[in-house]
Amino acid sequence: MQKSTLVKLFATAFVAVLVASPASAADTIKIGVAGPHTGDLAPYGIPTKEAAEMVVAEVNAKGGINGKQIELMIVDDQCKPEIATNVATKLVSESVNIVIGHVCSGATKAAMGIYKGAKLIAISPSATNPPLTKSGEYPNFYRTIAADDDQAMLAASFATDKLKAKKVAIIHDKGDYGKGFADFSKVAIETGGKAKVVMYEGIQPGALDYSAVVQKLRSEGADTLIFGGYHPEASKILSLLNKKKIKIAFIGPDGIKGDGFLKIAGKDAEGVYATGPKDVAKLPLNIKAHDEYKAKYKKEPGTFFDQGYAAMLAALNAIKVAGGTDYDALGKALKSSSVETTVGKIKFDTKGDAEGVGFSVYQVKNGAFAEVK
Amino acid sequence: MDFEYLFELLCSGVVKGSIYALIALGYTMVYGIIQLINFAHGEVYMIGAFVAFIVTGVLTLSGHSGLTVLLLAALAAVIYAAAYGYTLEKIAYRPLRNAPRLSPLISAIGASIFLMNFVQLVQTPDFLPFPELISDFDFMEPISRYLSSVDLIILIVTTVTMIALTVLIKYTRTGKAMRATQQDMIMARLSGINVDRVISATFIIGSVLAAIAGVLIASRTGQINSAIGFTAGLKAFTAAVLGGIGNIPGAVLGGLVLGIAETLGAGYISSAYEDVFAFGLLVLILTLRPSGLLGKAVKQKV
Amino acid sequence: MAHFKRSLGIGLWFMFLTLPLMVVRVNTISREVEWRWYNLAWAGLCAFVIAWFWQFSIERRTARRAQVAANPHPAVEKLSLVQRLADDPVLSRRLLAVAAVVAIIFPWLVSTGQNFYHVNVMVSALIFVVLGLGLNITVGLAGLLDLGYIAFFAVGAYTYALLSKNFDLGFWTCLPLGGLMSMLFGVILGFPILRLRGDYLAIVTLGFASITKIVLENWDTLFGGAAGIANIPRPEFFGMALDSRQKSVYTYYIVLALVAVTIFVTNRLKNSRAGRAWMALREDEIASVAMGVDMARTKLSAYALGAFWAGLVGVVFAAHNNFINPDSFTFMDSAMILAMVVLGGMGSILGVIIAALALKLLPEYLRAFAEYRMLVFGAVMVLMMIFRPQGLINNMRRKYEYDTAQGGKDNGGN
Amino acid sequence: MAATKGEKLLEVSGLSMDFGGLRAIDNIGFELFAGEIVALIGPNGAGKTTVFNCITGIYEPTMGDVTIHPPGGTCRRINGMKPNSITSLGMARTFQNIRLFPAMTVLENVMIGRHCRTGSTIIDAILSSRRSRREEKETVDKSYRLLQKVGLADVADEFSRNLSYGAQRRLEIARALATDPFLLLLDEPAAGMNPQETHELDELIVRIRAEEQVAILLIEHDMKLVMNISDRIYVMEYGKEIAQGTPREIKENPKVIEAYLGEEVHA
Repeated sequence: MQKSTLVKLFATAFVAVLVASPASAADTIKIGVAGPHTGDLAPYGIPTKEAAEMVVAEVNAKGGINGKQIELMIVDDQCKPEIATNVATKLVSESVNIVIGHVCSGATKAAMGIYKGAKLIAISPSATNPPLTKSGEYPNFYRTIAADDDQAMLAASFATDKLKAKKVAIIHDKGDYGKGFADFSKVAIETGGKAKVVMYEGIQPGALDYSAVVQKLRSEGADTLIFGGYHPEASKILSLLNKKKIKIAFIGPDGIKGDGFLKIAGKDAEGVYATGPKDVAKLPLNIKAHDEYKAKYKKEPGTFFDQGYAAMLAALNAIKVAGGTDYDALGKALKSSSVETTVGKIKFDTKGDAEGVGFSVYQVKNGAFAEVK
Repeated sequence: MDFEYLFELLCSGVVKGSIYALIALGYTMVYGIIQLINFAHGEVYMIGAFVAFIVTGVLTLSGHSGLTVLLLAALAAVIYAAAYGYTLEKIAYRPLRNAPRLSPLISAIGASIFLMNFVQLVQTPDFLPFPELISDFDFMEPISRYLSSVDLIILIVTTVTMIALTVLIKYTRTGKAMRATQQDMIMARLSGINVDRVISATFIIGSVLAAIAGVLIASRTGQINSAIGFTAGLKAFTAAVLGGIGNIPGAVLGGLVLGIAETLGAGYISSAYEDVFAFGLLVLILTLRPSGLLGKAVKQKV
Repeated sequence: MAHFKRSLGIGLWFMFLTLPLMVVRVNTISREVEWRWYNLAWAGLCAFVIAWFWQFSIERRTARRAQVAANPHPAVEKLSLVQRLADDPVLSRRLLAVAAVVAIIFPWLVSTGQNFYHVNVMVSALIFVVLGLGLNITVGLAGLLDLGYIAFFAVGAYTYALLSKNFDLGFWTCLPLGGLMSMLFGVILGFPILRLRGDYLAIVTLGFASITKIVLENWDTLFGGAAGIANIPRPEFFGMALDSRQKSVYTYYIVLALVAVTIFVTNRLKNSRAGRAWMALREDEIASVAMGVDMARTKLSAYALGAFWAGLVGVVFAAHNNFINPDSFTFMDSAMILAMVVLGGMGSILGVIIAALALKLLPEYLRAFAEYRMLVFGAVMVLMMIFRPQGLINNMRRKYEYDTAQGGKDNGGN
Repeated sequence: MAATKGEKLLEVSGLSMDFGGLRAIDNIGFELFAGEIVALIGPNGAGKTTVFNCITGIYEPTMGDVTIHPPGGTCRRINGMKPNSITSLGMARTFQNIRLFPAMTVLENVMIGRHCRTGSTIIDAILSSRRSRREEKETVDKSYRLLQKVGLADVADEFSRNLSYGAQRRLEIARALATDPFLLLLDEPAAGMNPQETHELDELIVRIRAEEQVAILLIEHDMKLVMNISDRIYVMEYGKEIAQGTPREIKENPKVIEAYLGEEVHA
């Protein structure tokens, strides 16, 4: 082996890596889609990706926006902050015009710092962490889902006012999302003063057994359980409650309001309350999107599909209204122009939360979620 | 002091401990014979549960129900877990029998990661609902707040398995061969024992136990996914070490101690720190008794 | 023919093994069973081909071992290309120089205008290079299987995050503090557990890592819980304001310097009194103590030093990402770093660097591969142990210089 | 390290070791004087290696005393001490089933022996301090000289796993000598060697005694070697000491002949 050959080899390989990045074309609008597409959180990211692809296919077929075709840059952040910063720089480097994502609040926070510096707007379908909008630190952040504290407030008032709860137990999965919901519920109940929080506990997600926490629930004599977390843990707890014949009202966040929960919890799900985005299943646009999805993928769309679809529509509408992809103009358009989406007619408030997106309480009746009026 | 609450917690702790014990037996047997932490044992447990899930799904959807489904699903789980355990040993461990100690351990971690992701890819990363294969017994009704029907079966199965295993190892030919191999592999081989076959048998027995545990636990928790093996395996292994690895009553004792400690810790302190209690206990016991509760201090041959 | 038959058998066996998992998929919502028979054909075919190769490889391996056993002084050991490169001092020095130059001009090669993605990716990769080299001290040199290495990384990252948030300490002050904090953590943990046997140590370190993560998650008043800590300042550059791109480039040089220092230190240590004692302990504990090596102290030093690097680079990690939460410190990350050390060749510096870069950069640039990444990792870890336990690059032992003549004269004794 | 001839170096009395209720060695006592080569013989399983392990700190004896009298030092009871501390006091050993460091070179194996005689720290190594450079050089030189002594200098840079059996045994001796012992414990140094190698070993041991001024305690099955080089012999059977004396006395001891029934004592 000649050393010169080797050096050449190295150099070629090196150059190959450099030119591997696709050249950017100015005549398309580039939209980044970021979320977990591999790994165990992929089920929360893939529906948004699929929604974005469906919207783009439709719009491009009709000739695009402002005469330009739309190009998606799909990046996988696995919900990990450190990967999120990398993919965020990738999107910035590829000079995308707007980002749909990220999906997890942690990854979103990590990425927002980079978008902020690059003056890039991100619309998340699912990052519900309140400070993202309410702290004012991220003026370029928007979301098509309501924040956790609104949801928690609703859950708390439902428990105390409708269910007349006196002793509330709160359990969470220690995650960003679940604990956030639990914390806000706790504050809301304590400030409301109508009920007492008799128990506040975190559980280890994925653990084999939650008997101890369920027994504690009984020994504290709680009449209502507010649960912050996702459906696997919720259904494990419900199954134990039933096995141990504990009668208690169960209220969960939108993380359990889905087919995944109904499927896993089975008959244990009956009677469970869950807060969730306002019922949008009857909206014509929503029906259309779902039908198309079912025709294409032969299954029901997954979590955050509606929100992802809506985020995409909102983004495209803003680009159309702004007549381009200028940062300030886009921001103005998002805040001023209402658009019909899969989650209703929305526009964004000054902080970036969607107006017109709200929560309702649902209850499982005969194996399906029905809105509690 | 609320004694009823304490009693409830103890019951749960014992059930949880039995679950750990059932999986821990497989770890302990393998370790006893070839001094290897079979990291992929938890994955065999997971595969057992998945096979049971698939068989139940197919059978239920084609209109069968009841005991037939349970038996067929359990049988399939047991057969497949045994087959996976056997293959795993042949591929990932046997070529490394005389390698430095770290090599098979790393190979085991690799096998564990591989199997977990394999199932995730060919099946799903989602949680799947595991059907309730064991229906509630009426006679359990009065004490259901302490012990459910599945719990009872878990307790019975663990007890029976432990006794059967002890008998097997004490009195049968295979058992004697196992003990001989455990003592001294080279001498066992010289005295005409087919060591390879003994090791395969150990993996098969361990895997069968894991599959039984998989089916029972999945029907208790009502859900499975590709990651359950790792979590359960980790705890079960902790239990095995706690009780003194290589020691069969030790695995059961370790499981019980771990289960009770976790449940009491969760019940009286905070369930958020459950794993801290478990691993804290492990460190504490290993510091005081480096060979575990029932483990004999092994003098290394010099 | 025998090979063919065996491979056929193995193919069939794997078709049986994968039958339920790969063929049947039960959809519980639509209550349908999906039969994917084509997968079975694939599984059988792949198993057949792999079994074929496997048998040849195992035979070759056995033959090679037999050859080594028969002829213990091979005149020329067959070495791979990389190996020969690594051995040739002139060539490797030149290559090193080229690599160093490329590394230094890298940011200017790849980042133009807004485009600093490659720099950012490289920073993440280099962070893992340092982690790999740090774990290499613990696992590769001293043979202590640490499955919770990521915990030390977390200690470093949180040290910086908390000190900068609460006490306004700068990056450069925190860099050594993070390392020292990690090291302290390592010493405290190492004290009770290092006398445990190798495999017990593995499980206990794993346990410690999960405890660390749980504490980070639960103690939210101090550590921010699962929500993490946001807005961690980036490294400051003599008080000058830098834009995102400049900051990335600056961080790149910091972590590059860190890599250089790590290489330098590891290299010095490898051929020192301490390094030899680590390796001796790795090879045979009883023989080492019988030769006068203090086991507790030697192990502790390796463990703590490994922890030190993780803490150091944890600070860089926190500064680079501006945001940390416990999700970045899972068992899978520990396993990934371990894989780097194993694949690179335990104890080999060059090997670990190549493996770390490969494991971090390949998935980044080959997105399609991402889904299969962990699957391939697992398989490669097993295969590596069986067919190339020494890793990509053998850990070359230094040839010491000694004065043969002097020894000859002095043959009479001392 | 020089000891005057005849000075007592090691004294073992009432040494017993139990393994889970089984008494492996029972009430063993012997002593060893400077300049001596003493052999410990007995049938397989007699407990000879266990005696070694108790003396060198690998096991902590159940009962009894092991006392050493380092030349020029104070006498110390060493049971219960850690093996590395005992080695630093001046006793080094080899192993029955060779325990080298296979992935280290021959020279490095010997250099490990110098560990307890050097003291440069990690910091020294990183900064390449004067102390560390000096010690490194001394270590290399001394180790190389020892390799020359045992005839392995030409394979100094080979991996130790590539050496032949006999060479590995000699390397173990060199490694033990590198710790500057006043007492060398050899556990079956001739096992697995051919007659030619055994003969060379015979000479090597005698030469080492002379040149390095160490006393040697030896476990060996090769009776020819034992009878040739030992000054005194202790015989063990089933964990008990059954005889002691000069080679001539041992050869004629009826108890020993009985213990070795069928084996070649008169070789």
